[in-house]
Amino acid sequence: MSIATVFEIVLAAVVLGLAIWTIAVPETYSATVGFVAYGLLVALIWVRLDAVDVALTEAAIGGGLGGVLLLGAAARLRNADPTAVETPCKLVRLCAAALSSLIAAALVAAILLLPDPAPTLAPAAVAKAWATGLANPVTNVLMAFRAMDTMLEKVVLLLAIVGVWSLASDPAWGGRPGPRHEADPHGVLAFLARLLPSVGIVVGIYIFWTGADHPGGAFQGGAILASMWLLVVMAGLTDTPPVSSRRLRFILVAGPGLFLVVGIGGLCLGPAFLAYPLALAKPLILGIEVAMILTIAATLGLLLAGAPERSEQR
Amino acid sequence: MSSVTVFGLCAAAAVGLGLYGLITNPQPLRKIIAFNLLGSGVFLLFGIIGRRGAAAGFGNDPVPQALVITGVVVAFSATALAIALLLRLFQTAGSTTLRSGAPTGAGPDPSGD
Amino acid sequence: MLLHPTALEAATTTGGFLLVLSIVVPVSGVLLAFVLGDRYVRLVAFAVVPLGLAIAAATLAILPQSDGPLVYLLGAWPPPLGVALRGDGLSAVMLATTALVISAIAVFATTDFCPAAAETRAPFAFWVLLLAIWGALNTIFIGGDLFTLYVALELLTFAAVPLVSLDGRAETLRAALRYLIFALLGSVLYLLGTALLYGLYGTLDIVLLSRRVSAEAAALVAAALMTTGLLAKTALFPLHLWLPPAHAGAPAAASAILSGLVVKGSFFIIIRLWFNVMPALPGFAATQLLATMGTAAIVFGSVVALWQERLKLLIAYSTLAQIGYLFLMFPLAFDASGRLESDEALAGGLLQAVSHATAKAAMFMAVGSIYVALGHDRITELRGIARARPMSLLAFALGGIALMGVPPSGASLAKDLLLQAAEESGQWWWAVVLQAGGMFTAAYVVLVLAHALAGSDVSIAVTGPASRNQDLAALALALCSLLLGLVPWDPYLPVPFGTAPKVFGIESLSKLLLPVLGGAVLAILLSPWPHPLASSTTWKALASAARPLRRAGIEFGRLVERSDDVLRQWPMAGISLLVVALLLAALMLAAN
Amino acid sequence: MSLARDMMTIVAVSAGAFFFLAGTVGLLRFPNTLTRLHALTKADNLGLGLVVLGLLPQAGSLRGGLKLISIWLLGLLAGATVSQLIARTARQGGPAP
Repeated sequence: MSIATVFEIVLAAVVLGLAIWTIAVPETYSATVGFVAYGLLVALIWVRLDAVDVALTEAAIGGGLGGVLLLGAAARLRNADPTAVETPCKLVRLCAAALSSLIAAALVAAILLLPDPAPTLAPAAVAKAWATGLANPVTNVLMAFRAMDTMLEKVVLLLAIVGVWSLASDPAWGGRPGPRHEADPHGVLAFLARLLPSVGIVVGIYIFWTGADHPGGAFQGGAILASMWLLVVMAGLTDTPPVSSRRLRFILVAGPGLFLVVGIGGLCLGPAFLAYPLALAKPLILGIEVAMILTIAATLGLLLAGAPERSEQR
Repeated sequence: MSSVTVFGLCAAAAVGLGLYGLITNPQPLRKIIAFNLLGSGVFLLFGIIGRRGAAAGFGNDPVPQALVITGVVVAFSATALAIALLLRLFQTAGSTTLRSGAPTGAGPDPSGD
Repeated sequence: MLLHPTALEAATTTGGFLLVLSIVVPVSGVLLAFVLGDRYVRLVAFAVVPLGLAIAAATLAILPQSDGPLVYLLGAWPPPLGVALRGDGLSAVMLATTALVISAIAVFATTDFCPAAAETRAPFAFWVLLLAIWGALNTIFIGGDLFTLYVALELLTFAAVPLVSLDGRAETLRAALRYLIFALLGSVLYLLGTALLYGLYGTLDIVLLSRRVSAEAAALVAAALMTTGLLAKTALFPLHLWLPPAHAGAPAAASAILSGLVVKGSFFIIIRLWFNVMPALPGFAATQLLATMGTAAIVFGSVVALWQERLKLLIAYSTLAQIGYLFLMFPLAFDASGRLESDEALAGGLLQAVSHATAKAAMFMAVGSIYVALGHDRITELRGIARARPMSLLAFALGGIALMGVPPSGASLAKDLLLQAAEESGQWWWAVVLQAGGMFTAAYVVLVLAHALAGSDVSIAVTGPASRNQDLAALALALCSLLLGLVPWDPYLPVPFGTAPKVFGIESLSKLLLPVLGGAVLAILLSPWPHPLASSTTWKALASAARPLRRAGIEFGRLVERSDDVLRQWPMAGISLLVVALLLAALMLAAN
Repeated sequence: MSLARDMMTIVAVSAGAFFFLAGTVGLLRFPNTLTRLHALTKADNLGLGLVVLGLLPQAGSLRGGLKLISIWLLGLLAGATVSQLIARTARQGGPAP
């Protein structure tokens, strides 16, 4: 057994331990903390699986922002009624455990029965990379070969925003999401919130830019930008924009909107919907990605901020 | 044991644990966490399948990777929507129970309607 | 005109751009409405409605001239690397139905969700979400790739959930959260199966997969997981815990969308999966299981519907029963070669879905108007509504009659096709269920009508005048459902020649009377509420004779309602979900 | 020469590991949020610094060394910010101390 295998087994064991802790621990807050740790370690698994793009996404969105979201909710729900009375009886839990293990066992069997050699689209993706001029195959799949999925997924993000906003109370509609954060403008937090974003924004843009040829891209970069923005909001240096702001609305649809415009351009002038002309492929894709990173950063930030709570007018 | 097998077992276990948690935990927030665990198990399965399809100089098939990136973003938005609903429910009803016949109106109704 | 694995489609066909437009137009509408906000949201929606109708009509017109399904390769990348859109007869019919129902709902909702000068919450969310649902459904109907279908399915869920809680009351928030979490569980299971299929065959394209699949254990596990996930999203009994509160709690226009259209999205993917991707895999036993669950859904949904105090809940439970009815097509499609191939069953099932989409949307709209007029929707206090809101009640009645399977409704043609398939495949027991299903439907429709039409001396107080466009929208949809049987389906669906229903004659009279009489008997026996005729003397004489029967019926009803309560508890529903997944996998493994 | 480099790596990384251990023990044993935070950040910043210091001789190039140092600096900044946020939440009656 090589050192690498031992490391992998230990990693898998720790991840599993955290997963069990997350499900079994009685306090919700501990479960949340356990899940955040789990998410960060899963990113390591993705590195071991040679999927650095996914590792970055998982760390930034799955572990990072997802963790912030869950921790925030857990803190706000601390006073929720103890629902211990509703815990299902032992027989039900035993049944659920047995059936879940059966499903997991069926899954293990299915994984072990997967064919060898495995089918793959990697050679096809490489063979057609000339059409976009980008060297990162994952970006190629996201932005060219399966561009439709990526565009629809942007619409999913937009709908999540609509859904979250629709939960506002009627008087608060059009107002600013989340509570107003106050902090000492000369305190340490305010200082850090001025210092860190300057670095964070550079890192975010770098990760986005390098995504053309190396692991990285608009999602990962956008998540970093979103967290920087949230930091500035939490330090009280700025406030969340009112949801009725036309400029904000425009930023939120910029990504899918430009995607659609380029797609329709391909439908009318080029060979097909979402087809890029050869000479313009790289600039077009980068242009869409620039719009997308803005949209993603704003969307992720606003999803964390929640429903509008403070009315502008009243 | 190859890394595919080790992490394959891990993925299947995460799916099983997620299902169990989703079914038996009464608090909605715990259900949401269990859903995330379940989702991460499914994404890991994609990762293993991509790893098995390593070819053409790449250690992982790019197509499943792209699918997972899309999936992670969708799962995040789902979590955000679910948590917003949950917080609003707590604010409106003063409790977070999902039982159908639960009494409501314990808390003040801030919606103003 | 249906997707067949032999049909090669390496290139975009003429007219394929219509498929792209049917996704792009509603999605552009979502983006535009979101940016413009204010009073423009409704304007954008009303600009998209005629465009969408025109695209659906053009698709219907162009498909018969094409010698196969319409195909569009997105980005000109052929599968497996790229994603294809494909429109066959099933897609075209569903696209048209969706366009029709959405347009009617848009007309119905103009007054309820009228945007004010300053932007207000509910209208903004409603119109954006309405367009989003349209885009998501169109993507589901023409998507050629299982992962694209996953994204579309999530799009649909994300658009549907906020509609449930639009009024912000605690019960609807709770219903929305239950719906969201259970639907997410369903989509994760679907995604799990998708991952396995990619690992097995290296593609997620429906046509490529159908050529590559074989009866391997891993593929069967994948099929079982995906089917179960989709069943949870379709709310087939016993996975229906989220449906009644969500569909009954939403505003009327939203309920019409949810009940009429949204559940059809995941149902359509099940059809794609079983009929197009893996027709040879499921085997006889798995199809029997699906139809058994469907039968249970009919019995539970109908009996619990008869026990409801509130009209909206009654209709929500009726949706549950009708969803069960849809699943009767699976065993009937199973032919001698061991594949899901019978054309009659496929056409019948899809027609039933179309009829239910139109009729149920009409019924929810009608009930919405009645609710507004009375300020409540308690069934036992409907007396007199026929005079106060005749048009709404007429729409409700026509929708109900269409659902019962009275000629020339779509449901009647669907029933004929399914009965024919049952006869051909020798599965007489499903023929019995089909007939009984019609009677159960008639039972709750008759019950409501009996209360609404009962003579009353005092006129009831209603608020406000009837809204003409609301009544017209509901009536139009109900009439549409009632006349669906007269539509020439053969360019799109494999309807055998000569099954067009005869509107007049002894046969059609019996088709009208049989379910109505059977339904009336069922309603009297099973409904626990005092009957509107209970005061008349003839009724008393009859009642004393039938008393023991009625007592038994009520005991049975109580038992069904109690078990429904138990099954709708979260842990029970979760366990049912796992059991269904494991059973499906085991039955498929045993069959291969 | 290489022996001296290796020795330095071993000593510094071990010392770093000790600080990580101390920080973790503090996290588990200290009574409330603020003291836990204190143990964690102090020990982790030092531990990470020592580990980076120990790895510096092993970095093949100047570029690699600079990357390592920037990891430490970023870690310091991020750690300081997050602990500020947590401390503020704790003071305002956030998660039970």
